[in-house]
Amino acid sequence: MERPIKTLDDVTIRFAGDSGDGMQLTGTQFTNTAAVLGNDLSTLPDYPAEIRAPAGTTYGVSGFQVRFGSRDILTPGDSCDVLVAMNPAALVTNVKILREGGTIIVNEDSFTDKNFKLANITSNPLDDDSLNRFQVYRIPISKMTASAIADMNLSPKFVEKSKNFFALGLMYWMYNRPLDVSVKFIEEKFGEKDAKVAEANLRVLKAGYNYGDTVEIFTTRYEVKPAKLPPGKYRNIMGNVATALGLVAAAKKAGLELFLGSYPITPASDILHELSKLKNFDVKTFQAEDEIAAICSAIGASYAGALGVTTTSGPGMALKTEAIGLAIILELPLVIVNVQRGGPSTGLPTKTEQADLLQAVVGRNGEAPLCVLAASSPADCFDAAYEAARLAIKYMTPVICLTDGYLGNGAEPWKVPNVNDLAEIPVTFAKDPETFQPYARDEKTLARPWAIPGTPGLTHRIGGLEKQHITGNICYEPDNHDFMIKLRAEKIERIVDDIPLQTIEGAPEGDLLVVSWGGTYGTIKVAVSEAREKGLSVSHAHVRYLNPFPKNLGEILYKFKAVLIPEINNGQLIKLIRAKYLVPAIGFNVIKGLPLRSEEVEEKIYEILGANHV
Amino acid sequence: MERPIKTLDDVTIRFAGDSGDGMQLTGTQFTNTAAVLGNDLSTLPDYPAEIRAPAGTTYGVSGFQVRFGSRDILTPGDSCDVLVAMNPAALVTNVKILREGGTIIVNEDSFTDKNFKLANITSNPLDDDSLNRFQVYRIPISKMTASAIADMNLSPKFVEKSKNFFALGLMYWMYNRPLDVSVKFIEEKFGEKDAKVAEANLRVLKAGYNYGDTVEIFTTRYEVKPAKLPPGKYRNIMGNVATALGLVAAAKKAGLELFLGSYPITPASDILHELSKLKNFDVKTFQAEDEIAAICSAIGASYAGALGVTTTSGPGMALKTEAIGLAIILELPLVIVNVQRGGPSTGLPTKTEQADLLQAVVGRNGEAPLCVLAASSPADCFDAAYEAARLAIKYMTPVICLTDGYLGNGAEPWKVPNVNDLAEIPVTFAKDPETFQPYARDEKTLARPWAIPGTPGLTHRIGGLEKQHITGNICYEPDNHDFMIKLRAEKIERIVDDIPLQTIEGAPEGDLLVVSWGGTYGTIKVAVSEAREKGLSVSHAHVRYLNPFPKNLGEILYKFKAVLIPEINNGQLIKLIRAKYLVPAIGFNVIKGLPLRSEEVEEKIYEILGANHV
Amino acid sequence: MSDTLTQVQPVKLTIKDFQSDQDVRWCPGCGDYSILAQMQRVFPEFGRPKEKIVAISGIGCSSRLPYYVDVYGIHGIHGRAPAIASGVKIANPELDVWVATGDGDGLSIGGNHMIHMLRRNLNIKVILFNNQIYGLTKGQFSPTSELGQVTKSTPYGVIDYPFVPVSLAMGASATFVARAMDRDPKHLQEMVRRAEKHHGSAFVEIYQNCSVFNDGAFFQYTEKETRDDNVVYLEHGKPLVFAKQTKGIRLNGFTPEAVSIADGKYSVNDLLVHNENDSTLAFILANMIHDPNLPRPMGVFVSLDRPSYEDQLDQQIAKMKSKKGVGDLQKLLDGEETWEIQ
Amino acid sequence: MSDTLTQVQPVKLTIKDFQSDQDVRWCPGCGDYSILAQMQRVFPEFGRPKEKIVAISGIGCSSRLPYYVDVYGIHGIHGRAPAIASGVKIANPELDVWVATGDGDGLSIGGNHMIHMLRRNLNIKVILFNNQIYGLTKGQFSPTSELGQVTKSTPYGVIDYPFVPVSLAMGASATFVARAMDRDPKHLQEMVRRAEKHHGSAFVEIYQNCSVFNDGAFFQYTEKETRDDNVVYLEHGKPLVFAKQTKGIRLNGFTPEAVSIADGKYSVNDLLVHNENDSTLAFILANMIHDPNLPRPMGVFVSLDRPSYEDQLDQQIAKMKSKKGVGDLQKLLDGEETWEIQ
Ligand SMILES: Cc1ncc(C[n+]2csc(CCOP(=O)(O)OP(=O)(O)O)c2C)c(N)n1
Ligand SMILES: Cc1ncc(C[n+]2csc(CCOP(=O)(O)OP(=O)(O)O)c2C)c(N)n1
Ligand code: SF4
Ligand code: SF4
Ligand SMILES: [Mg+2]
Ligand SMILES: [Mg+2]
Repeated sequence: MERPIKTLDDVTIRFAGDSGDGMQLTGTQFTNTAAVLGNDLSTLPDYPAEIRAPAGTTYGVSGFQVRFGSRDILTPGDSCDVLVAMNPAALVTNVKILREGGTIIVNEDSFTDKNFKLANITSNPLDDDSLNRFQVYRIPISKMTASAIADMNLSPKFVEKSKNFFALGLMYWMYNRPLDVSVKFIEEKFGEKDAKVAEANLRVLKAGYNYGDTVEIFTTRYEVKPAKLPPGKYRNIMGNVATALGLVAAAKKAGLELFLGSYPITPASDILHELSKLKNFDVKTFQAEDEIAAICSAIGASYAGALGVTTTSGPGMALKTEAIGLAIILELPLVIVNVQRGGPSTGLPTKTEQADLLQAVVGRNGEAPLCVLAASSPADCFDAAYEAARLAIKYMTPVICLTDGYLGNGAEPWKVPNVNDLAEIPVTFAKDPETFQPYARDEKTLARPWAIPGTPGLTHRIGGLEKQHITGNICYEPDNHDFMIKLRAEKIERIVDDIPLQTIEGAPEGDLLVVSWGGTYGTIKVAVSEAREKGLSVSHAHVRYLNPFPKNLGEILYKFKAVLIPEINNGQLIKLIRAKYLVPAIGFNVIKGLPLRSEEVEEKIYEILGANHV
Repeated sequence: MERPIKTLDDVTIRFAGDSGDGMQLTGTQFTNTAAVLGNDLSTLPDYPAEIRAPAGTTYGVSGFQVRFGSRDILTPGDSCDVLVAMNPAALVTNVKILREGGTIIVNEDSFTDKNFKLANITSNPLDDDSLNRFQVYRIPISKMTASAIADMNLSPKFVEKSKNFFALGLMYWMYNRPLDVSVKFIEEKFGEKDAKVAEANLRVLKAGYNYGDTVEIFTTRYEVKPAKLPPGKYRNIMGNVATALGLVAAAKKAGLELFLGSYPITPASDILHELSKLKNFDVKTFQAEDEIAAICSAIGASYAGALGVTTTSGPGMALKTEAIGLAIILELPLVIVNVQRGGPSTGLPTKTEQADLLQAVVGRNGEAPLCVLAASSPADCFDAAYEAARLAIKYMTPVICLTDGYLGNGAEPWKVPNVNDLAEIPVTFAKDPETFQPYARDEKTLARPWAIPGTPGLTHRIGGLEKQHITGNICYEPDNHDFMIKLRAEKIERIVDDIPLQTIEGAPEGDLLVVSWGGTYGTIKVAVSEAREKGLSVSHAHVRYLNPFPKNLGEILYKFKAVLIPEINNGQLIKLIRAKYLVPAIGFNVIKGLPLRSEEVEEKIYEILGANHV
Repeated sequence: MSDTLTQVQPVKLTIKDFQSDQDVRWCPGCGDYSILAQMQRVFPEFGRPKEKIVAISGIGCSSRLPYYVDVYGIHGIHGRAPAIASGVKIANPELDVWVATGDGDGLSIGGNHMIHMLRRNLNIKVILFNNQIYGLTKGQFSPTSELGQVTKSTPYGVIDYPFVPVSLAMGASATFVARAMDRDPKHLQEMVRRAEKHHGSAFVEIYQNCSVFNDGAFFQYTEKETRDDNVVYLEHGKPLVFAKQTKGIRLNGFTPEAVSIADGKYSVNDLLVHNENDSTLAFILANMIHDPNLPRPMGVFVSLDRPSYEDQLDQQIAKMKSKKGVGDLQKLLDGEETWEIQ
Repeated sequence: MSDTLTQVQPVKLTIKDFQSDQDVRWCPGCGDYSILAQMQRVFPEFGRPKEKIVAISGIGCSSRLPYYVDVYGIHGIHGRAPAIASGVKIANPELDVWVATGDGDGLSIGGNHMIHMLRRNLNIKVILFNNQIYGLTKGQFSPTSELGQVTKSTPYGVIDYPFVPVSLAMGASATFVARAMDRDPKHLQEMVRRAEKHHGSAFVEIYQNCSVFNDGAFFQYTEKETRDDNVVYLEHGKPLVFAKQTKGIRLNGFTPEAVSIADGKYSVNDLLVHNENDSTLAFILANMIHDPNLPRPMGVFVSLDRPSYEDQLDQQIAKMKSKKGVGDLQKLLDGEETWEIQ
């Protein structure tokens, strides 16, 4: 049956169900299709720390939000337009982020007394007034799934597990999307092992699609046109994958082998998983016994002439503290990726946060400066990781690259760079026994030479004790220590000449500058644009380089009457900026394990500027 | 032979020799005698990282500086009046800190070609003009020692090892000190095991004394009268011992067992050594396999109802990072003592530094606030440790107590407190199953209840995942997380109401406020007093509480035209103060592994105030 | 320091008393459920008030156990449970301290704390859930994963030679080492009982099925159909027989062999007789894992007498108190030499 | 990845080549001097250019060794040498990697890295300087200190039951384990040679005298007067004799006994014959330490064949390259699905 098709600029769908319901897969499939259709998009997976908590409970709910559009999509959306809820728990925990008038699609079959109890509700929310503000579609998804494959003699458990494809098919119909991306996926994923399983899943997917087409409850279909992105070749990419690719690309460009020493930890493990597939790229991944061994092995690898990398998250980062100090005094290249998550301690392991910034910049014993930078979007993880590697090699220093759970797990379209266009990363290993001194310095960068074992005539020893300028010998001389501490600091400061000036979106002066860093880029850009559209004098500076800061950051700050720094932490960048530039910056800190919402930032802007709400 | 006796206000002697020459013992003996004579004093042991580097080398030189006087002694002295050098290496490495016209006493017998070579010098410094500015006494210490015990049939090695007592005896004579403290020491230390050894050492000590008396090369003797300290009972104490006693005293006052989980590390190990002697005080010391196990065991002990303590230095502190985060979210009392040393990494393990402040305050993953305070002198380590324990228990939080190598190894007279006068440390364990909630809060302090295993009806579980307000159950709720992060921060902030207001030495307003923290107290007090005596408008605020800062610190800062913050680091307190109070404080950073010198701070004050030097 | 003074009558509790009010959040089909249940079933037998029991864990699916047992507990940080537990036990030796850990938590990041705790012989009981995988982080290999195993972090197969947890514990001079299986509840209960009875560190490895990331890893040992042929139960003083009494283990030199005792060549008298007090034998039995033709031993590998750490510490304290007298704080502060200033 | 391509002729070097320009800074009389000297003496024999050798250490007196050997080296952080060394070896398997560590560095804080390196069987050689004390930090007990030992941190004696390093290594499935003494230079040299020859992780424990904080701890084994009676040298395929061939070790069940072979009751034929390939025997020999009536075994306890970690990794890489072709970066970036925007 043909339905009228309505064109929308952007749509946000949230799939929610049990951890075992395959919501992450469903969301990813929908995302991939949107990507291939040329939509801009942004995703927010949101899953519990338990692998598969008991079915039906609220703490077992796993969600995946995808926003896609024909215009620039910068955030996964403060609220969603459509909520697909596979059971009551998924409904009650997610309905609060559905916009007024939004659409709810529920698996009616799961609305049983048992599930109400598990979801801690006393009555059926579909039957009371609580959902009046929304458009609710009750669909017997389980039953429809079962009947789609009734003749195939599959277990009830299988039926349960494949019902997500029904929901996916239905959404494809509703948003007028082709099935082929998912068809191909199912064929590849299941086809090889079990043709029957593939067949069944395909049938369910199509049943969902056809259900929309046939059943007369949906009056409209929607369409979201391709986005007008800059011309080029695009792919959809998750942040953690982008990080992995950035590291490989940097190593290749530098002509080095990539060595990853890592220890699994949510939400960073996917970088390890990605890289461990790349054996044919001479990528060596070493899953160490812990995070300390992981970073130490990477230090050893760098000494031996590889690009040493270690990847982790919060608690793992804490464990690396001592060894980072060693890498700093050894002055070896090392990339440390911290995919930040909710803290303190184990905290909220599957949620996002930006609370490891001060740790990255100053959280070590002794004076131990290094370079810190942060990625601003899932695709930007590629550039951030690449840049971290470039600086690490050029300045012979560890560099911390901060991403976060939202960036790492989120996805967006990425304009794939041409390998030839990537910045060169020249590497010169020391070779000359006549002139070699382990702690001699490049005049410009202050980097010491990289002399790798195997090189004739350059045997030398380095270590964690203070070293004599030039020779690198152990040295307890008071003046030398003072000199070396300041020299190491100066080396990091000099990176300032190697990084771009701070840019600013909006006017270069005005009433308010909003300063952001890391994964909040999109949210804050949206908030500032909205405020500017409403006539307010507000600009946005997103700081990628957190140590050292870009040379012109101070100048920029001083041109505004007020500075606002929203962060998903209790005020960290703000401390660094206030300390360095003595500007009375104001913080905005919402620490909920979730990306900031553009709206709340916008409101804060209005509050500061004394403007009227909306 | 009677010599004229000249009275001096204060004297600084530096004993220097090989690591095997017993200079630390010699210095300590001289110190103890000065203490018993009622001098005020301050010491600075300065030894190499090698246990006993090859004899005669410059890097094997071990020094001990003691300053004693009849007036307030606040620092071990920027320069020394007397240098006792047991060999050429000791002379060349130490002569630079001898004041113009100072006295050098050398063991002439060690001035051999072999030793010149080991000391990297080409000629005998006693024979050229290099020591013209000093009064040099060449004494055949080795020969005199040998002849004092020639009839005792002792090995040449023994003679070598006991010559330090000759030097000590000579210094006793020179400064008109009685021998009895050291006589008693020798009798107790050696007497039991080997009467002959005791006898020999006593003879050598007396030989040194008599040498001064007999030989006609010294024209004057000196006397340093007792200091006019406030009335009371005094003892001489090293900082690390004071820390240990502070912890025991706090535990006793609180009625708790003291549990120390520690791992040896210079310069903190002595705290472990001291406490491990105190079995009859129910002090349990657990030398763990590493620093992580050390702090984790202390956390376990606190959970079980003891006062859990862990002690360490730089690299060990780094390793504890993750577990400190756990202690913060568990909200258990825990005292963490960091005896700071030169960094980064292994750095200068036996030297002092103040470079772990930012790590203490913000160096953890996630938002992990805790209380930080620092000791200001060796004896003050007692009060600082005591106060750390008091706050840890009252606020159910880890507290970091910062001392440093200079404080830990240095000594000074300590007015021994009366146990009854020590602040009370009330402890209430939760008991009532009816009302108990693991994360309920005290209204005033926001502390949660301490419920220890064994208590009927209170079984409960705590852990590193975010917890629900009141119940303490695992909770991934976004709003709860934001709430809990801010609540934990608020709890630490509230300590402000429990700590004294910031005091100030000098006028409460003026041209310059010098702000200091930790072990630089004495040095900076001297510098500021000198400058004030010269008519400059300068005051001194020494900040003990580093997180939170005292309530009135801002007010104080704002009353001065300029603020100077000298630190033995590259600028750490200054970052915290600038960030919080937005004052354009100026740093003064000399990082040489040594205490600051009052003179250099004074110069900096003159520079800032545009005053003329001296 | 025994608590007989305060606690004359053993307490009578039931399984219910050891169930906490927290919802159990493991995956359906996870072997952890059984381990939890067996512990809850056996704990009441100890006759100890539940308030005297403390459960400590690290991080991992297995490490969630303390939440579900209604005793005191700490869900610690990854790998550190033995260290936290050591502090608890030393501070208050009256408490029964249990550690719940996984093959990753207890043998990878926490391997050092584990071996040090075992050598010190603190009276702490370790239940190590070995599922040969990292469950909580979704399927990377662990130090007990098998060579060639394909996991998220080894798409082309594991090349790290695995630990044999029992051997490792033996190498660390453990005084009690046992092995059990999630799917043999009675035997598992017995091992929990034995661990409790042992005075010193007890290390119990449990084969545990991770139904999501390593389903069936131990099925050859745990499932009814194959268990008899693939498992030999160790009993002190008894010969090693298996396969419904048709086969047994005999020693050829130091090398164990599986032999038939049904076909007349060998009889029960030729078989190896288990001796829990022999650590060499335990090492031999531990290494049977390397021979695919041999059944997997279950039971108590070794049980040795050695003073516990905390007993020795308490003795040292008592001795020093009787020698020096109970410490006087004022005297301690005064030190050896003081002087008065008027 | 063999370097025979680049290096056809073995290099001829002398002891001098392995002496660095750094002053040796150990205490007079320290056993470390001998260990250093023996290594410098044996290294030239390997015929490897010294630039292909890397020495890695942690922190401790012993860990200063890399400064004194003129090869590439890292003086790392406390306990982490095996981890750093693993990275070096994996990144460049052509290098000969040696780890110098102490009983504190390698078995206390670094115990975990050690056992994991051993199980993985990375081709790395460990020289563990066991002086049963923390030297550099001035005399606290270590995990090998003896029960009752009075040290700075145990004024009333150690109560921590010590590790037997050889047993621990066996428990960790090490493929090569040996023991030597600072004061028996020839034998020590031989052990260094054997370690070098072994393809895989080699763990060599060396009894080392700390002349300042634990002087004489091993004198009963190391000194001429008592050595014969208290030491038995292990030689593959030879019976265990000692005390100038007057005594030997025989096995009573699994229990070794010292017997006289001079008084006619037992002959050499009754004695235990050493077999380096038998890990059970190695475990038995390791545990001889617990019986004060038995001599201390020196030599190679065990030497087993097992593929090294880095060989397997290189094979996996080669295999994936031949299967998937050498990676094409552009294709990798493009991923599986791209679309063009004009
Ligand atoms: C310091 C640190 N590193 C890593 C992690 C991530 N992590 C949590 S559990 C785990 C492994 C769990 O494996 P195991 O102990 O076998 O437990 P299982 O889930 O299989 O029961 C890891 C790597 C962490 N929480 N903390
Ligand atoms: C993280 C850390 N903890 C503690 C120390 C202090 N430390 C240095 S060496 C050492 C022990 C040395 O003992 P061992 O390894 O036996 O070496 P030895 O000096 O006896 O040769 C310790 C505890 C340190 N440097 N770093
Ligand atoms: S992931 Fe595996 S071990 Fe963890 S709860 Fe699920 S089934 Fe159990
Ligand atoms: S302290 Fe001991 S181990 Fe260290 S150098 Fe001196 S003698 Fe050797
Ligand atoms: Mg596991
Ligand atoms: Mg040692």
